[in-house]
Parts: sequence; structure tokens; C-alpha cells
Amino acid sequence: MKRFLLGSSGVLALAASMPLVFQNEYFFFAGYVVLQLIVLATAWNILGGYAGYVNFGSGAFFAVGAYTAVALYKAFALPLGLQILAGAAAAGLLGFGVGMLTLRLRGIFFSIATIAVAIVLETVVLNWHYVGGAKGLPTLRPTETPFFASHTVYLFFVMAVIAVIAVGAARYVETSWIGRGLRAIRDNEGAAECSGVPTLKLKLGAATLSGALMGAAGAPYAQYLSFIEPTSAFSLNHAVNALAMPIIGGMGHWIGPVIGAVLLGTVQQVVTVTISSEINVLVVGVLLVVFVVAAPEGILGLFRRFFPRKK
Amino acid sequence: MKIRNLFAAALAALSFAAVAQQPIKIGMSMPQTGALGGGGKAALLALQMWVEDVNAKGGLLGRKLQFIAYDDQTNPALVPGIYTKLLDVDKVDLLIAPYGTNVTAPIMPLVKQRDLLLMGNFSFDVNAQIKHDKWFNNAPWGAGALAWGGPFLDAGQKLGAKTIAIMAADAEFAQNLCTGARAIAKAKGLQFVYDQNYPPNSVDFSSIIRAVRAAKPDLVFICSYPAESAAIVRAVNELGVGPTVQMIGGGMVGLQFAPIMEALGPMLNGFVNYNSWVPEKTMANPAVTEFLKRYSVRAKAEKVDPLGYYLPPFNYAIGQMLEQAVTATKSIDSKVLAAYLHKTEMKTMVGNIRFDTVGEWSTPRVPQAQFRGIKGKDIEQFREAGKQVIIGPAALKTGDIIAPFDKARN
Amino acid sequence: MNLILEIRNLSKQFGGFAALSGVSIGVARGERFGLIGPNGSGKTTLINCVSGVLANDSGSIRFDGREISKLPAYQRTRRGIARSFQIPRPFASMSVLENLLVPLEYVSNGKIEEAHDILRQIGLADKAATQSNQLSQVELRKLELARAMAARPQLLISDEAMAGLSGNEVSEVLEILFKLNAAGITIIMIEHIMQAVMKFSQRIVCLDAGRIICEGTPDSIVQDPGVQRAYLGA
Amino acid sequence: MPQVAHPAFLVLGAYATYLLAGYGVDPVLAGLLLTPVFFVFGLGVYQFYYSTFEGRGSDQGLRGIAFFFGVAFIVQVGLILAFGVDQRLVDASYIGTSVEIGEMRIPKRMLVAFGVALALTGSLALYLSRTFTGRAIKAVAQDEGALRLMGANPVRIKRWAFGIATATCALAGALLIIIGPVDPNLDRLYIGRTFCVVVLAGLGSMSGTLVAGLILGIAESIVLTSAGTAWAPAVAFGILLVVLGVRPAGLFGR
Repeated sequence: MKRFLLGSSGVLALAASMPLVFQNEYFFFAGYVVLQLIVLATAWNILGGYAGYVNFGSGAFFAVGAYTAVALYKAFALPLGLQILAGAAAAGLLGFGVGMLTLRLRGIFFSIATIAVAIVLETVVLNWHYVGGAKGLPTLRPTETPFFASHTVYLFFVMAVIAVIAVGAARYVETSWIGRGLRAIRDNEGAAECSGVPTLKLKLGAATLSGALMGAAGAPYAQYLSFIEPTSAFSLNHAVNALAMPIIGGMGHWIGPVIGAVLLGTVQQVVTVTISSEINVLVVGVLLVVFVVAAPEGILGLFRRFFPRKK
Repeated sequence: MKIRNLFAAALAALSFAAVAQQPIKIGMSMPQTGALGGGGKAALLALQMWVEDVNAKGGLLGRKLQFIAYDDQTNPALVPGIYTKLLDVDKVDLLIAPYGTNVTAPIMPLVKQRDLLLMGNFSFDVNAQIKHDKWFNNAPWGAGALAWGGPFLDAGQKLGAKTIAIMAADAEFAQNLCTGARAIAKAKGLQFVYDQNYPPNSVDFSSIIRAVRAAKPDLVFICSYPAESAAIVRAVNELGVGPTVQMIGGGMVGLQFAPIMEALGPMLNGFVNYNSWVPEKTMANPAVTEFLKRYSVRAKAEKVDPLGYYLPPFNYAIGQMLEQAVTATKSIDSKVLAAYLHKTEMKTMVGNIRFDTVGEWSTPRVPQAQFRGIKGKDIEQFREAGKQVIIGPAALKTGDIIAPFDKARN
Repeated sequence: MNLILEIRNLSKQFGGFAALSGVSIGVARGERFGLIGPNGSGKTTLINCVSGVLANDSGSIRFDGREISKLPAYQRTRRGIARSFQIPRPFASMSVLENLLVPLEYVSNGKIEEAHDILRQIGLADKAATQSNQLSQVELRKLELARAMAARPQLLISDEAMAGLSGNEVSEVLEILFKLNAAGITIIMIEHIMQAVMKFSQRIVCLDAGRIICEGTPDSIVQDPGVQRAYLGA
Repeated sequence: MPQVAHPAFLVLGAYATYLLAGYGVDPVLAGLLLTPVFFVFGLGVYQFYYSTFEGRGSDQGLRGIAFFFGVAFIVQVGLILAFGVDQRLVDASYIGTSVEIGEMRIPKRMLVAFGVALALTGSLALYLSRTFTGRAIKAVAQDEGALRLMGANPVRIKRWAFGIATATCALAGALLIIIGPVDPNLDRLYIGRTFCVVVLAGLGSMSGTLVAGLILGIAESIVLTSAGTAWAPAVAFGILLVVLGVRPAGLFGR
């Protein structure tokens, strides 16, 4: 635990000192995306990797966070911190609802249901004209950001904080008693219940936490783009990334999604700049299939295979 | 010591020379695929022609132009990223907006924040709320929907229309235009018998056209994007809108694009739709004719819109405005250029333009034209006058409307 | 008689099919109780209802004097009902030892030593670190029992723990169950292998088509014409 | 089997039809010509899936879903790369004309699509109920062990079923592009519609599928014509969610 705290404060300090090293705004613009992916991947892994419930609707949680933030900003001009909390709360609530679905639905049916949730919510937002409906809503960023070189840098730092919190939460879940229970659920839910694991409670908890973290990742989205619009907020790409990155990084350990997100996120950013944004999505899809087929334990698994730990 | 001084001087001279020779970078994103991709490619070609023309004359302020354009796939979410990259990585000097309202809206906050000049590109009312003082739109419709929807509804009123049906895409441009058209229709005392938004990228309009038909309207005002426009024209042809309809059309983007005109052919007959430029005698001028001749040669080679009436002249005009402003002020600074654009009349091949406070044409000019006598799918027939007869506004009018719609179809 | 489990009038329907209709059974503390019946007679449904995997439609289930039929399965486990599954359901991604740590953590707050103890008792001590999807059939059966033991049950339900095992392996598992019973655990055994259930049980109930057709000592059960009919289909 | 790539294959079928139609082939004929190709393609996909997941018996739940999800995604992005995000459509004599019955006008393309779809569903139902392989396919969903006892190899049956399902996509894709223009992102909507119909019908019920399809179609067009045109995309998924939540066995399932 101590080592982790030390490590995470190190990461934050590093994030804070980035502006001294990098003058180019674009670095932060791109870095923000990578951090956002870390949060999404880590959050997905809590329900998907640990408990084995494959969520295809990550975009919905992300967008609920984003739109909650936008609506509250428009209505009460809430500061970003509160927007994030509210976004996380709303998406957490949605997570709780999706958790209730696990009562009846498993495997592929649960996954399809999450897609259904995403599309129904997207249609709701399409028809919600207060936040711009289908045409979207431009959002002005605050012109001044105290202590930070620019608003992008500020958002970068905020997302770094969320990422550290997300990874910390995932690590706690994994290493505490909750983690073993979730793994038991993934392996065999019936046996888990009969071994005294309160499966419903754990699933609800995991779904809520996972949803809330995704919502937190989505909350600053509108400020980041200075614009929000349903198609991209609910984009299937969020779902693919959230799912692909833990699988590629390795689902068993909290560092897996982080590795996956950093690796893929960076590749994506580079590819977007140098080749095209289509190829970058394709890269994710292809890597996903390749890893699922050839290296089911992800990069972590490969690493362990080549450097077995001594016991 | 001396040597070092000499070295420093040489370095300074070198870097000065480098600055002088460095090109002026002009950056933009342009929909080259997706809903607006067809029009976007044509517009891009016109801008490239302008850049080539200027560079052939030796550039601006002695510097060559470098043109950087990315494809935004008509996806609003990609646009802020592209413009951030244009500014921070590519370090462009001047910005042009992508063609279209929904892809322009997301960058308005960005340019306002960084206080940069942005040349608008056929978007509609994007600056109405943000009121950025360095925004200048090349589109001829001016602020608000009065100039746009007005002539259509005026003609409808003259025909004695009492009821109107409105169908609009759930997208920025269509919603803005529609809101305007509603206000005008209300002022004229028209009764709304159908008023629905349909989801973006809808492909099947049979149910909607049936519902419109059942409402028995006199006028049908449609605000749609290209693929939907084509689908709507098809559905109207298959299902009919009923004998009550006097006029149909108004704000359908896409019916100005040659590939869509070619694909629809005679199905277009009778539709009344807005335009920016049509080959009628009230609009022709030698500069545009000369440009279109050069353009169509290039367009055929690059397989983009061979007619190029709608966007290309106006995109070339963006270039002409930049050229005039930069040459006159000897500057590429946003503030200086914006001030010049505000106070000076701009001379372009699509006419002389003065901008109002929100950067729109102070004297709008939107012809509403009716498709007539189109036979078969030959694209060349659209080059003749009389195929798209301007029915309003009065200054541009080249013929009276034929109504009802069913009669105009034959 | 001190009843640890008291089932009254238990019914369960699947759609229009009555899997259990009005079953009443009492099991005494410390008893070795056998449950037999042909395939589809409702044995597994019955213990699924007892362990909480399924909810019964009507009737009551009292455990240790308290009504439990509305409790979720994990709480029944925490009160002392543990079971093994007919088809072994190991936590495949975990080692054998970790499999035991799940109930230890969630039910009994036991220490890791306890898990080692159980594995030693059951004869899996040398497999503690093995991933559980690498086990042989008999080892999987033992793991099922071991994991049930880790919940420190008062009542252990063994669902066909010997199906598909060889003669030697059957006696091995039987021996384990006898030992557990000797330590004070009530055991309900569901079994198809007649010798085993006859040898083990003090009392046997035979189900057919969701009803109890007879109840008694092993000897009397064998003689019962109803049982013979149910099994031989005559 | 967690086949979530099915709708993507459907769109792939539509694009393949578009390619053939470019050479002047009638779209329905093109769909028919494509079925064997898709059949073989389906066999291949299943074989690959089997040898990497089912055969190895490795945690196929999560990774199987991820696999097909990835495949669907690759198909979609591949189509975008190959054709762009623009809508594509085909031309045929029955597209753009309609049959008039009094006040009603029914587009011929709809009649053609309806007829072919009905014939396809009918022949599939016959195949599944009358032939040995057909019945084996229905059986494999319920009890693999029993099937093995009957002397049929469940893997081969499944592979065959997968091939047929994929082949159906070719023809269905052709119908899709006859009805209206297609774009690569269409499969997302069809995930909802496909699963909605299947779940509504109850897995494995052919006649139920027909009724469920009708219900969904009518519900969607009621929403389109009445108050909330803009709500149409949510219809399929809304029904799906409600059915999943209330009656997972489907309206016609047992």
C-alpha cells in the first residue's frame, strides 16, 4: 500500500510538472485522451475483468457523466469538481441499474442488454434539447485557469487525478476480500453464492463503481472538446477501447488495463496524427482479436510466461 | 570573439531568411467523406485552385502559401482535435472553417478563446450565440432564416396556401433553419399540420412521407442533409405526397450536388429548393463562368462534382477575400485582418460582400429555384438555363412557379 | 428428536411441470441421510431449494429452528448449509488453496492454516498450489467437498459426489464423508451408486416425480415395491 | 455461441451485393450468388473460433464475446476504409417504382424484399424441421451430449449451422440494400433489431421469429409515423430491454 501511495503521488507530481517540460498544447490534448482511456479501461476491468460481466455499453456511462456535467453546468454553472462528482454519481446510478440486470442476464445477454441501454439513452439525449439534442452544444471553457498554463493543461491534470483514483480503487478492489469474491463470481456464480459470497451485492457494487469511474472520465469531456454531441459521446469506440485495453494489457491485475491503455492510447494518438483516424480504430480491433486468440492473458501474461516469478 | 560574433550574425541572417521564405500556412478540416463529403471535396478543389493561382503569382507578401486540409468525415467530434492540432502541431497562420454547420459549431468556442480569424464556409447561423468578432462567412444567406425561407414561403402565400408541413433533420443546420422558417410561417398565418424532426442519418422515409401525405398540407418545407434529401426525393416519387401539395422543398442540402442531381434525374422535377448559384441569366457573370470552365476540367480529372455551382465559387471567394485582406494590410495577424474585413467591401467573383457585426453577408442573396423539364440522367442538361428556374427573390427571378406540385412534375 | 433441517410441504414448478409437490422431510442433527430416486425425480431440485440456488414456490424450510426459505443462498451458507455440486464447479482461475479461501473469507473468517488442514484431511494437500482446472475428476470431487468444508457447515449436502468414480475412489470419498460425520456434521447424500448410499445412510428417502414414495432404513427401502417400480420402470 | 458479429456480416453482405450490382447483376441474384461464398466464410470463422476457444475449452465466455465483438468491429472499420462512410445504394427495375392500390402506394422494392425474406424464412424453417441435419442443429442448442449419442458430431453440426447463418447474411444483406441505402455503421442498429427479434421470439423458434419481426416492424413504423419520429432508434432496444428484464425466455419460448 505504501509503495502504491508513493507511486501514485509520484505520477501526479510528474503530471503537474509536465508543463515545465512540454510547451506544446497538443501534448496535453493527446495526453488527456490517454489518461481518459486509462480510467475507462480500469473501470471496465472492475466489472468485466474481475467479475466477468462484459459491458459493451461503456459509451453510455461515459456519456451520462459528460451530459450530467453539461446539464448542471448550463443550469447552475457548477465548477468542474462538482460536475465530475455529479457525473460520477449519475453514471454510478446507471451502473447500479445495469447491475440489477445481472440478476437475470448472464454472458452474451448481459452484453447485449448493455448495448441496448446505451442506444436507448443515446436516443433520450438526442431528444433532450436542453443539452443541444442531436445537434450538440458548444461549451465555452473558462478563459482563465489559475495555477495552470492553460485550460488544456488543467484538464490534463484533473484527468490524471481521476486516473490515479480509478487505478487506486481498482487496486483496492482487487487485493481486498472483494476481489476474490468477484473472481469467484466470474469463475462460477452459483458456486460462489454457495460458498457464502453475496454475489448480488458484490456485482452491484462492482457495477456501480465501474459506472461511476466511467462517468467521472466523461464529465470533463465537454470542456475538453469545448463541444458535446451525442454520437461521439456515446461512440462505440469508447466501448471497444474500454474492452480491448484490459484484454490486451491483461485483466487479472490492476496494472493490466493501465498498460493496455497507455500502449494503445499512445499508438492511437500517434497513428491519428500520422496516418488516419480510421486506421487507429482498426488497430484496436485487430489487436483485440489477435490478443484474445494468441495471448489470452494479455501483455501481463506474456510477460509472466517469459519471466516467470520465482517462488 | 570575432568569429563568434560573425557566427551569431550569420545565424541571425539565416533565421531571418528562413522566416522570410517560410510559407504562410493555411489550415482547415474539410468533410471529404460522410454526409457532406461530396460537397466538401468540390469545395476543397476550389480552395486548392486558389492556392495554386496565388502561388503561381508568387504568393502573398512574398511568401508562398502552404495549404493543410484534413478529412473530418463530417464528424463534429473530430473537428476540435483537428483544429487544435492545426494550431499547436502544424502551427498554421490562417484558419478556414470546414464546409457545413455541424462541423463548424464545435470550433467556434476554440477560435473565440484563442481570438483567431476564422473564415466561415457555408454554415448557417453558427455565430449567432457566440458572437465572435473574427468570423466571416462566405455563405450568401446572411443571419437568420428570413432571406432563406422567405422567398419560398412568399411564393407559397401567393398561391393561397393555408397549411404547412415541416420535416427537419435533427442536426444543427436543419434545426436553425427550421426554427426560422417556423417563425416566418407563423407570421404569415400558416397552420402547421405536421412538424417533426427525424433522427440524423435516417435512410427510410416511407413512414414519414405517408404521415405527411395524410396531413394534407399545402406546403412542405424540408430541411435535410444530402443523403436524406436524396432518400426523401425518392420516397416522394414512390409514394406521392398527395394532390394538396403546392410546393415542396426549401432547405434540402444536396440537391445542388451534381452526383445527386444525376442520380435523381427527372425525380427532381417540381421540387423548389434554395441554392447559391444557378446558371440563370440573372446570376451569370464572366468571372464565375471563367472559373467554372477551369474548375470543371479539374473536377472531371479528380472525380468530384463536375458542375460545381454550389460551393466552389464561394470557396474560391474565401481565398479572394484572404488575398485582398492580407495584401492590403500586409499582415497575417488575426486582429488586423478582422478589422479590415469588417470595414471594407470585399470584391469577389460571387459579388461584392459587406459583412455585418456577426460576420454574415449584410445583404443576403438566396435564390429559390424550381427544377423543371429534366429528362433522363444526363448531367450536362443542368448547365442550361431554364432547368432550375428562380422563382424568388424578386431581384433574381427568372420565371413564375408552377403549382401544384403534381402539375409541375409533368 | 432434534431436527437440524425441517422441510414442510415444499413445492416447486417449472412452467407447467411440477418438479416437487408437497415434499416434507426432517433430518436429525448428526444424521447420515440418503436421498435417492430416478433421474428427473426432483432430488437436485430439492437440494437446490434447500441451499437457496432456487426459490421454492410454497412450503417452508427450517434450518436450526429458523425459517430460511426466503434467504439468499450465501446467507444459508453462512448459517451452516454447505453443498457440493453434481458437476464440479471449481473456481477455475484459482489454485486449489484459493478455492478454499473464498468460503474461508466470506463465511468463517478462518485462517489460511485451516484451509491447509482441510486439504490434508481430504487428501489434496500436495495439490494446494495447483490451478484447479488442472485437476483430475476425483480430485475435483474432493475439491468440491473441501470447499464445502471450508464454510464450516453444520449440514453438508453431497450431490452425487461419487458419480463416475472407480470403486477405490468411491470408498475413498465415502471414508472422507464418514470422517466428517464423525466430527459432528450432518450429511445429506444424494447418490446413484446404491452400494455407497446403502452403506452410508442411516435413513433414506426415495423421490419419484416430485413426491416422496417411501422413507426408511436402507434395508426397508430395498424391499419397497414402489422403489423397485420407480427404478426398474416396471 | 456469442455471435455478436452477425449484424456486421449482414452489412458485409449488403456491400458485397453492392459490388456485384456494380457489374449489372440484379441485387437478389447477387445475394443468391453470394450465399455459397458466405457459407464457406462462415465455416472458416467457426473453425477458427472452435480451434482457438471451444476446442481448447479456455474461458470462452468473456473472450468469445470479445472475439466476435472484435471481428464485428474489424468488418465495420474495414468497410469504412474500403468504401468510406458514405451511403451506398443499388439500382434495379423494382427500385423507385410502386404498385398502386387505390389511395395506397406500395413500393415494389418492399414487395420484393418481403417476398424473398418470407421465402428464405420458410425454407429455413422447413430445413430445420424436415432434414436430419436441420433437426440436429436444433438439438445441438439443447443437449450436446445426447446428440453425440445419436452419432452426430456436435462440432460439425455447429459449424454447419454457423455456415448457414452466415450464408443467410448474404441474401439478407442484399435485401437490406434493396430496401434502402446502407452505410458501414448500420450494423450497430441491427445488433439491436436482430437480438430484439430473437429474444422476443424465444431462442430457436422459427415461427416466433416471424411474429416477433412483425411486432417490431409495426412498433417501429407506428413510432415513425406518430408523435416521436426522433425516438425510432430506441424502439428495438427498448423492447429488447423490457423483454430481457421481464421475460428472458421470450414471448414464445417455454
